[in-house]
Amino acid sequence: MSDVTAGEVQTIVAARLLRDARSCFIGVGRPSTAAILAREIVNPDLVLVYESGTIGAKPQRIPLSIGDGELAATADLVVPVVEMFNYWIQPGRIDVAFLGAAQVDRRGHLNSTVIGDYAHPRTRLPGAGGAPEIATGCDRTIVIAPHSPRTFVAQLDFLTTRAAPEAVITDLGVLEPDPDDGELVLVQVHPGVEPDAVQDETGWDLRISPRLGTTPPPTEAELAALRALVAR
Amino acid sequence: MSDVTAGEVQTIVAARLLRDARSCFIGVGRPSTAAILAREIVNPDLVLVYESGTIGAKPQRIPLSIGDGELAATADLVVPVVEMFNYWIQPGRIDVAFLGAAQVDRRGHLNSTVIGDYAHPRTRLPGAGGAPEIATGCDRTIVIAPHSPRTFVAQLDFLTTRAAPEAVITDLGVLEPDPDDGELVLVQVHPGVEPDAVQDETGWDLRISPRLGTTPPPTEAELAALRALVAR
Amino acid sequence: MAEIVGLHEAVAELVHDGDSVAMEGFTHLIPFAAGHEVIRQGRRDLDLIRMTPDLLYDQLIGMGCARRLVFSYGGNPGVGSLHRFRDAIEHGWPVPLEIEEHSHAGMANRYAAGAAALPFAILRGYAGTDLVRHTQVASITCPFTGEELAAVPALNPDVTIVHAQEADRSGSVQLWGIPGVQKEAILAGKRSLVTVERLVDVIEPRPGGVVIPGWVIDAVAVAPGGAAPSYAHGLTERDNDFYKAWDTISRDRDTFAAWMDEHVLGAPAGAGA
Amino acid sequence: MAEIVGLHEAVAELVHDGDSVAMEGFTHLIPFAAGHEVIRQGRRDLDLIRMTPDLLYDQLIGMGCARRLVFSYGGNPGVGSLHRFRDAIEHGWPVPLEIEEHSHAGMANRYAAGAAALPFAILRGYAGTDLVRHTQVASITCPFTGEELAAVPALNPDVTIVHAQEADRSGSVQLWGIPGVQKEAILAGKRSLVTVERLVDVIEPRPGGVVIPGWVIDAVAVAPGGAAPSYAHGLTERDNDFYKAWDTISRDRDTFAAWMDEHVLGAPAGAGA
Repeated sequence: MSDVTAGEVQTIVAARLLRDARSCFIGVGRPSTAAILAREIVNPDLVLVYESGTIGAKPQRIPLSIGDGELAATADLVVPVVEMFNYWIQPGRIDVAFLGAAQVDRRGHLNSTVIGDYAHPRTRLPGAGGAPEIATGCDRTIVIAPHSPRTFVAQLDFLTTRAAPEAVITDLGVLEPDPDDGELVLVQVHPGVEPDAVQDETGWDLRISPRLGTTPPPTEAELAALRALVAR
Repeated sequence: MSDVTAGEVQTIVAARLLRDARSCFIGVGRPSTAAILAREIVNPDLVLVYESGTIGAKPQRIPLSIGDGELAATADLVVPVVEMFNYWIQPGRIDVAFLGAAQVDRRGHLNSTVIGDYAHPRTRLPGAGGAPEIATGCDRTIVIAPHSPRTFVAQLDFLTTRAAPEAVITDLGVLEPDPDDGELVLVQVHPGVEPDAVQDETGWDLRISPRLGTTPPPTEAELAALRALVAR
Repeated sequence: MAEIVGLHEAVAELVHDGDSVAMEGFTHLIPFAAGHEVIRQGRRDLDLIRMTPDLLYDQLIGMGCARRLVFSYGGNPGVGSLHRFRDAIEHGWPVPLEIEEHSHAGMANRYAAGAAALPFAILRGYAGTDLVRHTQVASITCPFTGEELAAVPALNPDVTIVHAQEADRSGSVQLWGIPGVQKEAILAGKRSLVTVERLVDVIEPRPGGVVIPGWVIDAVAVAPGGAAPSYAHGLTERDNDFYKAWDTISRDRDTFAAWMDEHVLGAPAGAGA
Repeated sequence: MAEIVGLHEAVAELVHDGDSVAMEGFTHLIPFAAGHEVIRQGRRDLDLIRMTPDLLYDQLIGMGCARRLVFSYGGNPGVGSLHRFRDAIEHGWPVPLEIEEHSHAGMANRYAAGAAALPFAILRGYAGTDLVRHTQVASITCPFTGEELAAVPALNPDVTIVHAQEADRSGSVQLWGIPGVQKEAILAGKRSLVTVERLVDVIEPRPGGVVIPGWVIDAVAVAPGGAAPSYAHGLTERDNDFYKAWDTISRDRDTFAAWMDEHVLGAPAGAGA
């Protein structure tokens, strides 16, 4: 397993979390890969929902954009954007939201708007998209982000999405909120990762669970499925 | 022409008013007949809109209900009820509304809710349906009602629809609002009808226009088209 | 995923005495078979919700199933009065009937708000009419323009029942033709039952087709002809003669009761009328 | 009835300096040909509106057509940044760009309110985010439950431009595939232009087809391939390679300008890119 990348572990861990989900709302990139993989390895009936309006899409390949034709062609239904947000997301009909972000703080709140000052930004990011309402509409939010001090920051430059994630999955481990005060706690490290290394990549004094575990390594089957999917 | 009925004249007069309309919103009964007739005699491009959601229906026969299958099968588009009221009626996209009612007052306001007291009605009528918003949404409202003191009343038992009709077409003549104060004025009597007879059938002291005219009698072509339509 | 069950079982499980029940279908796809099963099972004190009560609710009201009616147009379309509806409101027969009435625009937006999990909807309407004094409507001010608009409260029935042309084995359904407010009513309902003309292996999307996934529906029951005397676009025809005949059948209490005895109480679940 | 006109003429007539202009298409049917014609005609000071600015608005912004941008997600989907959008916001190049940003839910509901001729829409959103301090949103109280909700103002662009698969000779159009907010944007617009892949004698309704009648559209122009590098479902394919290549083309001001010179400014109306 020495040839497994951190990104592969991250994607497989995210996919595993969808074992019992009925439906999952996804953007592009790693979250999309994880959700498509989940249909192959743990939950063939998982309903994939993209904010382009495709509900129940069954992509065989990883789409470049959330509006790729294959998503519409394979969906159970395709709805206008207004309907997607008003009738499907806002009432909580989608179980799980997979979200990414440029910055995550210790509460799991997200910034995807701007780095630096709003009026004079150092880096202008794409903005909110569907994330704020997806995070509040879905029962379970899972954040997927690369672990670095630039991403895991003590203070967001902008609070775009008031997420309360049940888990934050990084390329180093898994963080979950403390049941008492909601602050993210490192509960799991991926194989070969030391807790100190996670602290080094986190922009605040990271709490580490006394019951810190290690991520079960990807199985041959999981890895084969992921690599076949990426290669398609 | 002695065999022309008052109802036939009423329907033909209503149809003629649609000569320059782009679209007309209609319920069942005489308004529906008049609008379908209008497409045959004065305005072949008239877009018929039924509150069941059918826009651009092209019925060959008079439908019994606004939801008859022929309306959906021949429509340019068929929309949900929510969309019909929110995106089509409320913004004023439909030019003309044809409305009926159980009671009409001197302002042209309508009652289709109840005769007698609301809590202990003498006669419970069907209720508002789409009329209130149709009347305020469409640019032009035309009321079609049988002329009798039971219908043309000094005081509505219930104000269901705050219509401001440009014309009220009855089986005796045509009423239009006074440009100064909006009170309905008899501007036209159908062939063979005396103004006094119209007053007798009106529950208030009816204003009669100094320029009272007589309805041009139905032409052979109009009558033939109407009778063929009714017979289909 | 919706369970595919028998109509008797579905109604027994989903519709309880005292429930608020919406049976929708705007002149089309009216769920008569399901409504008749509610009558046969003797449900009482229902809070019946429907834009256009039509013959089905005339029957439910005449059989004493309803305590209250929420509606916007209570007529026999193209024919005239609903006599059982009138008798209940005018004379309290067979039991008194409370009413709450709206315009179509108000009712449709109430369902839309319910489907969107919003507590209310806004529209231009009601102002200056006597409805304002007799129903649930409030005034609300636009925070940007200062304009006054009407606000109506969301509808979230305990159970929504609709009829559709077809379902697949996962309980997803497709309906086409006049779509009415069925999608909103299903999504607004806390529970839902869809009766269908037929089961299909795969739902092939149609022009004008509305697909509702099985995972937002509780139960699907097969009831061929279950919309009669209304119709299922493309599969069955509206029985206009019966709509006209109902005027006579329903005008008299005894004639009505005899008809219901013979055609509904004596009929098996799912047989239609 | 919509007029069937040439793209050059349609843009010249409908889009004026200083207008608010919405070009919609949610990852699909993006009206590139029309947007390029706007660039060729040298429009300035536009108030550009679009949920997902994408490459088309990156080009309009980079060519200095916009004074202001109203949006909810300004990225190159699946690829990364929109460099011209960033350069305008971060460095005011080639001209300063005011922004007003929302969430997708807010933008979609703003169009829906505009289409419904309501001054605002309500939703659950914005609360507790920094967006509240930087955009047009207000709090509104439900008159029935007391719950606090977000209110966003209606969008009614001076002109809306979308691309669709087909039109008939009366200017009615049909689009299918991902429907986005095109219908709402057209109905919310004070004027509207639809470019289409093809003219047909009769529009045959399709599964998932959205038909918009010609009498709510001002002009229809035939522009085959006019959605490229996005796509028209069933007729053309999305050019994913170009979306990736745009990252390099657009990163540098001079490379961008040279590309626009060659592929847009030098191209005839309706040729696409």
